[in-house]
Amino acid sequence: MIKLEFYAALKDHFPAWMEVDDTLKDVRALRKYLVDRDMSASVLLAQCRFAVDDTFVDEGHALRAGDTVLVIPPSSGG
Amino acid sequence: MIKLEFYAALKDHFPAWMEVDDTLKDVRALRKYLVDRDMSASVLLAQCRFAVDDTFVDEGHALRAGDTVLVIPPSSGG
Amino acid sequence: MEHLCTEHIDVGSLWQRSHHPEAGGLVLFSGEVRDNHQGKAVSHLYYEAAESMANNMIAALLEEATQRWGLHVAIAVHRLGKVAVMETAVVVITGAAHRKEAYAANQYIIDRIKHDVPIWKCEYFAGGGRIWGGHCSCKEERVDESVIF
Amino acid sequence: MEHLCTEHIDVGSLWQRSHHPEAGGLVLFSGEVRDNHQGKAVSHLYYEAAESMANNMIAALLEEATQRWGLHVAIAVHRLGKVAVMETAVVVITGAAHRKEAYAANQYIIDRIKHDVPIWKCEYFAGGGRIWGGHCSCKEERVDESVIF
Repeated sequence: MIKLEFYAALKDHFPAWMEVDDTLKDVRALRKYLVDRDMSASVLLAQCRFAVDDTFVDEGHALRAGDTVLVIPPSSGG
Repeated sequence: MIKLEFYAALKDHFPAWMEVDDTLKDVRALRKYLVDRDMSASVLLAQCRFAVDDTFVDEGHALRAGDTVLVIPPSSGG
Repeated sequence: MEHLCTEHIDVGSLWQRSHHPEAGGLVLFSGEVRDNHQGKAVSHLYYEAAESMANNMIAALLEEATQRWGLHVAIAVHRLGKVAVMETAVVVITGAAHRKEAYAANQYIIDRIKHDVPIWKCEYFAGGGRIWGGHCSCKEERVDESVIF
Repeated sequence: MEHLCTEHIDVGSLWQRSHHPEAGGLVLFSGEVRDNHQGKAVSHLYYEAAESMANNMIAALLEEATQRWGLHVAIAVHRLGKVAVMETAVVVITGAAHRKEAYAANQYIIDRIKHDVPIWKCEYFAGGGRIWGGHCSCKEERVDESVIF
């Protein structure tokens, strides 16, 4: 399984965390999976970055069983 | 008479204040008078600005009896 | 976590430890909660973060700025949870031999915290309703929906 | 005089009154005495001013910056007399709706105080000797002996 953590406005669409099976091979596939799951979040998901091991990863980053993936909306600290 | 006030490094050359007679018609004449009085201050005097009534004045500013003129070396506050 | 805090940020005590005999210029930035957002009355803000990632990124950012600008002082703390109007949401303190470096580093750090570090604000309005995110005042760096896909 | 002070500058108490419900960005600059000048150990500094002129110029400068950048907070205080290493010689606090204006105004005010306001520092060296003036760190604005005559 892969654990997903959602933040900020994403929590209006997804739970704070959930698990997905590890047939999603990379970040691109995960992003598509999430858009398919909640189309109303598609604009927000298009703006999100993803992080594994607390480090931003790109679309081609391969996902592995046991990963925790953070789904990161645009920052708005300060 | 015209009262002159000196600050900072100028006080190594002139007293904190002194009076001069009012035949000095403008700032240019005053600057020349001071250089003639202490040639060793000429480089510093060349960098100085003058103020009358707490306001900077230019070389052609006419001096009058009763004026207090501040002789202002380059600022170095902060 | 050193750079995140859920209580009131004690700016005075951070300032007390922000002095260094070689630092001639100290700059402190405090981001404080305004009572309005584009004319709408704000009741309070709520901040959340991807905490360990945000804390590590701020630490790395301070280290990067320290190297780049030769800082003697580099401190940043961001508040999480509910923050009232006029309270400090984030504070950045930088100190360098001369002021130019202290200002530049300070602005760099807060810009990166606002744009890159995974921290989010939610604005709660006095008349009800809330909005996540909102735009940073430096609009030229705003995320554009068109650029990612 | 409001903008000049011969005692320790109480930065904490100035900070306490530097908040405003419409000011989202507060910037504080503190110019502090370094323990060296171009490698020579500094014992302390001594500041003097053409006092009424300097106080009036700082007041005018704060008013000008307030208009230009829409500041909600604009404070500046310069210390006079003997100032020890790590003590604050000058403090400038600016607050605006957004940080960009607060930073810009703050830098403008301290640049003008350092370059235009009739305040002078005398550096006293640990090994004896003293020097009036000294150069500001922003060398491009340094007074050039050749330009006046």
